[in-house]
Amino acid sequence: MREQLPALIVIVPLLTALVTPLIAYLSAKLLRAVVTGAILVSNLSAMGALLRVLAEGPWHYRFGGWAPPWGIEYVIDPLSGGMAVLISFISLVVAVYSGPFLKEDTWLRKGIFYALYLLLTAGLLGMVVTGDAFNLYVFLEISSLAAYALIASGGEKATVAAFRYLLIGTVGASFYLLGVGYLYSVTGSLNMADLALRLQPLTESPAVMTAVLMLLVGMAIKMALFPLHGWLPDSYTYAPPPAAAFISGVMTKVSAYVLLRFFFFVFSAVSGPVPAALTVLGWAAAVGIIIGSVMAIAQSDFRRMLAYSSVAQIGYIVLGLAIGNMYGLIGAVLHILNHAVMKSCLFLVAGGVKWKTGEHTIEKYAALCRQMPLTMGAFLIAALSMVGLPPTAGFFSKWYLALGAIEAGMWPYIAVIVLSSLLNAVYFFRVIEHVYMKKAGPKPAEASGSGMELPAAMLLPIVLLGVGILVIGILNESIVTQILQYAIPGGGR
Amino acid sequence: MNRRFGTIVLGTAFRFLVPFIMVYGMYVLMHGEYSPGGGFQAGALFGIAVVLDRLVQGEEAMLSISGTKAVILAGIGTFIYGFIGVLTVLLNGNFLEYGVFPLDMIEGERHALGILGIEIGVTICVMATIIAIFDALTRREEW
Amino acid sequence: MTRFISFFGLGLMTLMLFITTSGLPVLFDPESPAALHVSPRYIEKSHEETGSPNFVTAVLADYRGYDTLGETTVIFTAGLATVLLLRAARKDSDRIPGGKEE
Amino acid sequence: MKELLSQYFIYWLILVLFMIGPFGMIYKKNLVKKLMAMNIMQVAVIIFFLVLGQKAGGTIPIEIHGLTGVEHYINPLPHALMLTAIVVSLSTTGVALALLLLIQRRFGTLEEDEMLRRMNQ
Repeated sequence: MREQLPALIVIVPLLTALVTPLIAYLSAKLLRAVVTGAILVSNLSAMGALLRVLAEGPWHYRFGGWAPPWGIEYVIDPLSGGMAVLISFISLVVAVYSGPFLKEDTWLRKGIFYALYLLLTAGLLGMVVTGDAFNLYVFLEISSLAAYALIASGGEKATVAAFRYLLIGTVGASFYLLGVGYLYSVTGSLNMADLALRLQPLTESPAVMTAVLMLLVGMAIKMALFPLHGWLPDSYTYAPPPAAAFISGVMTKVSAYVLLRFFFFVFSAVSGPVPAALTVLGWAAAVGIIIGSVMAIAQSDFRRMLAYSSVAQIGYIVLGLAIGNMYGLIGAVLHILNHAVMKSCLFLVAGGVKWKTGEHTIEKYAALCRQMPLTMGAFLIAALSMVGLPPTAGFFSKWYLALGAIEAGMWPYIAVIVLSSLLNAVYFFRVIEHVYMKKAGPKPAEASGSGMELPAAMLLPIVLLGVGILVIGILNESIVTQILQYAIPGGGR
Repeated sequence: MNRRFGTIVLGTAFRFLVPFIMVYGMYVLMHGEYSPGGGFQAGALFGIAVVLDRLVQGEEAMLSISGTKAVILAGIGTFIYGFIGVLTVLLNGNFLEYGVFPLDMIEGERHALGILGIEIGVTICVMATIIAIFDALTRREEW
Repeated sequence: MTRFISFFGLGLMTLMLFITTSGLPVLFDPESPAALHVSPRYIEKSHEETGSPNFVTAVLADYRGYDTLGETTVIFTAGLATVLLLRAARKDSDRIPGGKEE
Repeated sequence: MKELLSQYFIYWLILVLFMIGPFGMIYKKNLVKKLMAMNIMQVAVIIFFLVLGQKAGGTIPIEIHGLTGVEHYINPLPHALMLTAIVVSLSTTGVALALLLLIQRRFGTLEEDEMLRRMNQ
């Protein structure tokens, strides 16, 4: 069975999702255990695969036993293995968290919610570990469809947000597919490694240039890069809290990963249109960082503020790709990890506050530090990490980005990083001030009856992610030297 | 769609038509290897047969499956597909490697058997999904 | 203003797409890369290897069978999504169970 | 010019169809029209792949007894891929229609401006 680990990463959540409605129909109590168990198995397989890959080098798994250019293969290397561990971990945490939110629902709604959640997880995992360009599209659509439905289940406004996301997301996916079509037309292959090989003599071909453009636009739409971010704020704001936490945490990052995979592994020959595309990306990211941060300052709804902050943060990742040297790429990948943990943690906090007080506006966060000390502690850590203060994880990814920018001599990018840190500080300290400094409003904290500030199933994930941010921050050096160093192109073994 | 809208002519005509559609679906499923066709097309035909029956007969439809049950059925259909993959894994092959079935056949026939198995899964899934979507779109009393 | 910029951007993109068609293989060319690289094996060997004289079925269900599992899952997802939205929606879906009333 | 036309004109047609998608998405205010623009875009991609699979002098990719040789059959891979893409497109459209139905029930309109106005009331 050990040889089957790469397949298990995706297959276990996928197949569990298929029988989830049946399980919900038979026994709603069993449901959560089964779902959590499936994601746990997936997470353990991903960890096992990653450990083996770190020891022995990339691992290829052939579906149906067919050799790569003809069949589909999964490729686990340190980068995709690390991403798989990250995705399944966040998914596991949020699955635990989602329990109380669904308590009062019918078996049908519960079953479908969990099935879609598992499909979203499986889709994102499949996108990360696959070595086949078309297989990536199929899993992209699985994850996207599940995400549309999950977002739409959040209420009236969420329906409109989900519809808009569906239209724009499908346009993005079509761009991606047409890009793959262009690549197929000039190479005749769909396997990524084979594509990389066969594209080498073709870097000047106009068709390849168009393919680069198509993939760029498609993935930029999917990851909400600045001029194409229109769908993101509404979707994140109105999605139900568990879905929002998971989608905001990993979904856009997976698209960024796909961009990284294509630009630095498939189009690895650095002549031709790729550097030009990266320059354009870099400027779009820089403008996006500033505009996203400024828009975040203007918001009064906590979730909408986080959504605009996501637009800014995805800019950091793309900025790292645009810098393109070793430090830049390490910064980008490290920021994928950090931002996934931080943003999930913040959205979990937002959901917890909504649970407790029923409110989302920042004003209502006043003096919550008494009522919810642990939750607000996690929030404080996550917020400081978003700003980028040293012991937390967020500092180190920005540090690597800045190092990369200095090495490449790209001074405007450094100015953008520093300026955006200040802007981040402005909007997060506003919330921190409300939480810790403000006196409680007219309504005194009526020593709420249930002794716990939140149900344990919700509190545990929040605290876990909050601690996780600190741990990543403290262990950042070993993460970089043990995993990321081999994950980035040119550093592999 | 709980109310029948068929007149007696429509009702009689469709009562004849539905079995033929189902037989045709069966043919498309079984013959998918040799001619255009396969699980998706067969599933669509089966789904159409059930939907037609529901449209014409309304409440009295013989092939009535409710939308919620249909979703479960769709999951099971896809699970059959996945389960064949799991079976090949348990037989020490890779996922969906049909060649490992311990049957006394030549390589090609084992693959053909595997293909037929997954096509059945696909058929059930597509049929059930069409019914589920039809049911969700037409049922209004809960609103 | 935004409309003008987006029109300009899309127009530029369309123009570029038209210019770069010259990089694509000529229509119906039997010598195109797509016809020469991966697909010949499907045509030559699939009957022997998969027992199916229909090459499309062989590719769909065997060589790239995993894609088809994904495809079936997509249909299943669509069915789930439709039923969730139309049959299983909460009447007051903005409220959270257990949370305080707004 | 004539040669160019015979060699590439279908690509141009496909690109026109494809660009209807983004243009329609921006300039049409009716949600159903936007959905149609999206569908046209997906169909354009499907046609693009099928055109790639076509060969002059090739027949359908089902083995005919006695006829062997790669050049006699068109490329089956794009057909298999596009079966998947068609199904994906169908699923997306299905979910989009369900969402439209919900929007119509809740806001009573499918015009974007009107909908946004009612949403912000």
